[in-house]
Amino acid sequence: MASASHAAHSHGNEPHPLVGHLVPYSTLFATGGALLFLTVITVAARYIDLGEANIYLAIGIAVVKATLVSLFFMHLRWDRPFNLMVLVGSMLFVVLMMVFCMMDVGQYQATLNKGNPAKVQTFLEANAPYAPVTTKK
Amino acid sequence: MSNAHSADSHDAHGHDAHHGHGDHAKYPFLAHHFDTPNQQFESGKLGMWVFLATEVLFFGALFVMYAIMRFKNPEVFSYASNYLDTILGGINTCVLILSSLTMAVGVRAAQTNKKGLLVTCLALTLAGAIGFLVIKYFEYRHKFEHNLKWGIAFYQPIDAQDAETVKMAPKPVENPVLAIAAPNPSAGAKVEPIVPLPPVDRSAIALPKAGPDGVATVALVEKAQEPVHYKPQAEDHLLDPMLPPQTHRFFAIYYIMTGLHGIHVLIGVGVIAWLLVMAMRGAYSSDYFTPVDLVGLYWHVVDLVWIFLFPLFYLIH
Amino acid sequence: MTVLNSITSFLAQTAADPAAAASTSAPVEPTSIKSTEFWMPAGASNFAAEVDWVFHFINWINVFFFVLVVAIMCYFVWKYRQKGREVYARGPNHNLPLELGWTILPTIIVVVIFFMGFKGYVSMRTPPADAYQIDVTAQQWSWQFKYPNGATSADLYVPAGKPVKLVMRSNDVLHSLYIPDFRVKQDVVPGRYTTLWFQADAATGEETYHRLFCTEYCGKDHSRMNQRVYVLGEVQFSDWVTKQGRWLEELAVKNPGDASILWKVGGPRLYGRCASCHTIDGAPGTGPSWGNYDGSGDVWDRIQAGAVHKVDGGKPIQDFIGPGKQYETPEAYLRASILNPGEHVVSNYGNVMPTFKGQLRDAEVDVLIDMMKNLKDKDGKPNFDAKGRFIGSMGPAPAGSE
Amino acid sequence: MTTLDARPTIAAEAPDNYLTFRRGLLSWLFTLDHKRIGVMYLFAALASFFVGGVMALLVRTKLLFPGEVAWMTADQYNKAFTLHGAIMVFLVIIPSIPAALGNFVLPIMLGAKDVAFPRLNLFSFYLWMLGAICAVWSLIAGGFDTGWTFYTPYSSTSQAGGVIPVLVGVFILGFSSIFTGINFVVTIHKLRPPGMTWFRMPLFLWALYATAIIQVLATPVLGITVALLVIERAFNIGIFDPSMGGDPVLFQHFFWFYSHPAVYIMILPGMGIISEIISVHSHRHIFGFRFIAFSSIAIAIFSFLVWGHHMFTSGQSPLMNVLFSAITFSVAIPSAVKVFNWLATLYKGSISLNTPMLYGLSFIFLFTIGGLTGIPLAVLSTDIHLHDTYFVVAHFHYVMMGSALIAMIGGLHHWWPKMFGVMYSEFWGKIACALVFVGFNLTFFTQFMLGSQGMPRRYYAYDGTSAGIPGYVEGMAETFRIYHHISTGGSYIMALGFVITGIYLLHSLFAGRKAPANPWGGASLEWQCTSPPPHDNFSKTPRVGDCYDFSAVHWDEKQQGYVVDADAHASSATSGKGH
Repeated sequence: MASASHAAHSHGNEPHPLVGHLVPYSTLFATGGALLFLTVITVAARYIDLGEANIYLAIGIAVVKATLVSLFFMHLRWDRPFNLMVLVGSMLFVVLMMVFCMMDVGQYQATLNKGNPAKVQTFLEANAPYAPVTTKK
Repeated sequence: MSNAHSADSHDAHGHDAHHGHGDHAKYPFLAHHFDTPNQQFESGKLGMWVFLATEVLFFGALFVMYAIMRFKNPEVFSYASNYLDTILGGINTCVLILSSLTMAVGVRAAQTNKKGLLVTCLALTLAGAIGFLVIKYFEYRHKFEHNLKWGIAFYQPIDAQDAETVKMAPKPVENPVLAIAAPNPSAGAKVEPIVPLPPVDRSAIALPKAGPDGVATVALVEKAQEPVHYKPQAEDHLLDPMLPPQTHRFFAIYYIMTGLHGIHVLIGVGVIAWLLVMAMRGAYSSDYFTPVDLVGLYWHVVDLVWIFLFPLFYLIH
Repeated sequence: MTVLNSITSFLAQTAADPAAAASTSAPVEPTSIKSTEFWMPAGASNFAAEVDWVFHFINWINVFFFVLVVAIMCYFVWKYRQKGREVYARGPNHNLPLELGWTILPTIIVVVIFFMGFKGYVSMRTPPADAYQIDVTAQQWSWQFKYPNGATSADLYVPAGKPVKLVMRSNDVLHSLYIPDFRVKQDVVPGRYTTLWFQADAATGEETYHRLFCTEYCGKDHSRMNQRVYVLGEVQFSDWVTKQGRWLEELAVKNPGDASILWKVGGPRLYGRCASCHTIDGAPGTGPSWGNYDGSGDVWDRIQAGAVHKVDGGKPIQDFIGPGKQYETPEAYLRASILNPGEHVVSNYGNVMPTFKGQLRDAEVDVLIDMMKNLKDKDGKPNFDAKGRFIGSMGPAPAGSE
Repeated sequence: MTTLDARPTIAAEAPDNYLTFRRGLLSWLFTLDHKRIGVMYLFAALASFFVGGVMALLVRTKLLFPGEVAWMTADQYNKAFTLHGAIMVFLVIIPSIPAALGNFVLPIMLGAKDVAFPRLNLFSFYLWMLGAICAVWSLIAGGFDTGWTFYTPYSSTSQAGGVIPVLVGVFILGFSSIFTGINFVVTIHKLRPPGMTWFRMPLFLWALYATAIIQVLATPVLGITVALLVIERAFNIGIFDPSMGGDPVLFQHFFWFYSHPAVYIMILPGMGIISEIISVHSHRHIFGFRFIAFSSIAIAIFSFLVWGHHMFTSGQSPLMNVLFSAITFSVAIPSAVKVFNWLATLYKGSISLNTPMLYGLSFIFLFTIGGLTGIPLAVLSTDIHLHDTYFVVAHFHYVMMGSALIAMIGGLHHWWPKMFGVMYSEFWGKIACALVFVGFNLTFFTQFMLGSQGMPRRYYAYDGTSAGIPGYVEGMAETFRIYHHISTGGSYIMALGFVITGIYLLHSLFAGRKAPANPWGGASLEWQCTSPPPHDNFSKTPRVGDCYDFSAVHWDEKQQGYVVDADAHASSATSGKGH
């Protein structure tokens, strides 16, 4: 119970919990501040044209924010490594699914229809023939 | 790693060996099948984490869906995200982050027997959750007013006047229903020449660039991809020359993902309210605060999901 | 279009036309090509030999390991059967070399097997550039094969000794085109094109045929969605495909002035594609019968009468037909409901009919409409029997009906 | 159930066991006892098995006739086989071993008082009930004819009225399964008593642990997939339906990302049971403990990498086909390893052919066939020919039913004395096992030939010439009718076997000889508590030994059963022998 003992040493003056770990206020508020700051950054980044890089930047910032939340708000920094493993492991499986599906779709994408789907086209022809989108077959 | 575990749960046993069942007398909250409070706490926490893993895959599948749809129609996403209100989305993000913070503080308050602080934090968190839902409601309502919906509804004229505008033009001739100049077969001698397949069809088949219904012409796709600071008008999106095909699918995935997240927020409202009541009754102390801790974990994950949803929908350049 | 209908209509025409009967091959029922061995059906394409070889190779490996496992199991069970109640049996708990052995050996075997399958698959996925292309359209529950000259057929006809590439699309749900004798199979996916290719060297003529199945579950009549594959020699095939492309025109040309021939002879043949859903004698079916199924007369009478023919849950069709209305004439309405069936759905029937836009040429649609108009002759005797054969008076023997 | 309590034998000699601990129906409905929950799961699953079995018999009987029959239309046939598949997969096989047997046995084997979250456990049982009710609802709403795989766009456009209800049911059942998985993971991690190290855990628990991993990681994806499908069907939003711009192949990716691992949710616990049965009934230390244990984990992980082999002909890109085909073979290895290890366990054993052992040996026989016939399906060029034919049907029935379900029934016979404190008739047990074995092989081996000869699956009729109906396959009767007739005949024999099983098991509940604590001579913990077990499993924390070390197990004439000398057992284990 490394965590419990850790708790015992820090903030001896306060009543410390029977189990689990105490996170100092300073850490919590610092984390919160960082999160808000990063939010502002990412919104700002939207208006700068980096071409392809935009999305990667946005996702990168999101990942940093997620890490902060899970490490400090969710106590993972002091928690059992296995809990961290559970979280990371599950994300790995999402990545796995995404990679395989994207590889496949990327392969047969050329054969997919990018125009108006059949039902939409019929509907537009019947109800909104003037809509520019009908011309985009 | 696994061995580290078993070892650990053992020294838990060993540690409490001398007052074996005494724990149950000492800690009324200790369930009959657990030996020590620590074992119970650890079990609860691991259980919650495993549950969160399922949540990650639950949303993860939707993120995969999102990635594939965006990969297929990038122009749709970069165009349609203009309809989303970045300001409201940003505010919502901050609201969630703050409520996450108050939740974390609340956990610490519970751990340190600060009942008053705990109640305050939970109340603030609850307020944040409800606030988030209210803002989301206004976003949704604005879109519904302008038929920015899923499926066919997206293409419906918004009002009678709009319907008039779009009805004016003559229907395109390729519509089979109208091409009814039926050649009278009784003029039997008139032999139709053998029609070869229309060239477009052939090319479409020979090099599979196009699907059965043709493709968005390059020009239009490029046009749709270039809106640097282009701000389309939601109310007449149907008449917008830059509206790329299949835009309705963007709103489908938008409503599904934000909707599912909204449902999770709603659940959060429920459990946090319950926590609040229990906390006021003084159910939690530095000895027993597991429920607060676990709900905290859940609430942080709800926050995590939104941290990804926000840039993926609102912040497409 | 369903097999028996094509046959029956074919018989009807030849029966009505001795000249044609003489000119064409005797109207014998073609027979399917039978399998000659225990496991695999008859092999008739360039892939068959290799696929069979791989299959049998795996099979024998399987047999070997299966017999091995079961033999050892039985032997041990007999040899080490329990004697007495005192149970403790000593034996090795593990044996690393042995266990590594039976981990690595299977690994090697399956790697070999994988590459065998991989080799065969690559050739299946790479059609030669000069392949003869046939466009396939699948829909519930029929196939249509369209040849480069615009000819269409319900059974698949392919030239012998020539690589053939099928470019497939579906109008509604998933289907899968499967020709066991050719060892080829590929799903047909709505919203995109899929392809497969093969080369059949042995000609079957029109007397024998290979089977073609739909193997992706596609609803009620999934098990009826199968056709025949005829492999014709070079010359025979080119004759057939030209004739197939022109049959309606030839019919018209060879019978100047007698337009009725078109619906008398051509009608039944086209009706074959409708037969799986629309009966002609009023019997119930997936779609409304052409015949008199509710006492309000044939399809044409019903539409003429207007009021009795209800669509979209109860609206009488006369609301839509007439000057200034959606359809000027009843013919226009019939035409629309063939080319765009979803527009108005007959009451009490689901919106299940796929569109035939781009599959029937205008002239062919007209023939079908004329057939509907003439289900009965002037004194009310039926012109067509339950299977769509023409049984009325043919008049002067028509020329050129095959 | 409550009638059990009236039984004098138990009441007299075992005053406190979990059956008699509290009485009355409510004490069952609101119980938090993992054993009672397990029993309720068991009977619920068996009831569903009965319904699914009837559907199967209907389908097989229809196939006696090559053409159309008056008493079953194509539509009814489609609904019948769909219902059979859905019930057997979602209501029977997936919950039967983990939720029924696992719930009962896991904590006792582990030496714990209960699972980590008893309330969650009960909740997941009621979720299961809710799912079952949804299935019934879908029948009332007009049934569903989509096939259990719910492929779009047919499932999103089908006219059948019961599609959405059953999808809701599947969604709920998914969560029931997830909660069971969570419970097992935490229980195995946190509730092990001192001395129960990972490598002393019985292999059944290893298998359940691997299963739980899959349940937790894969099932949510099924949940979201069916949820999307419901939305697609209700609002036609264009996620999966091409007529609105969706992509049906994507649905198959999502579906199989769950449903392939789900195959291992079904088979892994079965393998675990077989490891127990083989070792206990040949009274011999399991051979290669670590190889079997790790092969379970390996299978669990690999199972997530191979889903694409269900889609070789579906329009999936050739690149992915090759990739998935290659990875698929990696799953074959651990399975083969297990079989060889079981064989080696028989070597120099002291094998008693009790009914559970007969099922265990049938498992090895059937699973070997099922596994080996998977190879031509994983090989690209041959799978193109065999895909969606009866060959596939035969293959997965050998694995799902011939293996998973036979293992479940074997385990049921293995632990029946422990669960209810009574012995069933060995004589009838062997008869029934033989009938099931023979019937099964008659039913499904013929389908290998049907399939490789090209008979597609899900076909209502396979010969139209006799029926004289246009469109049906022609000239196939002579090829296929005989196989179909043998198959149907076999299915009747199998059904007879199951009926007999049901009869003698029920009979044993009321008139069965009282069971000793340890009828087979097992050494794992569940055999060291009375049969049936007391309410809280162990009065004092049990002493854990090597659960496959039988040196301390002895026959006791008085009890007509075996006894484990706990001290000797624990010490012999700590003396570092074995692992």
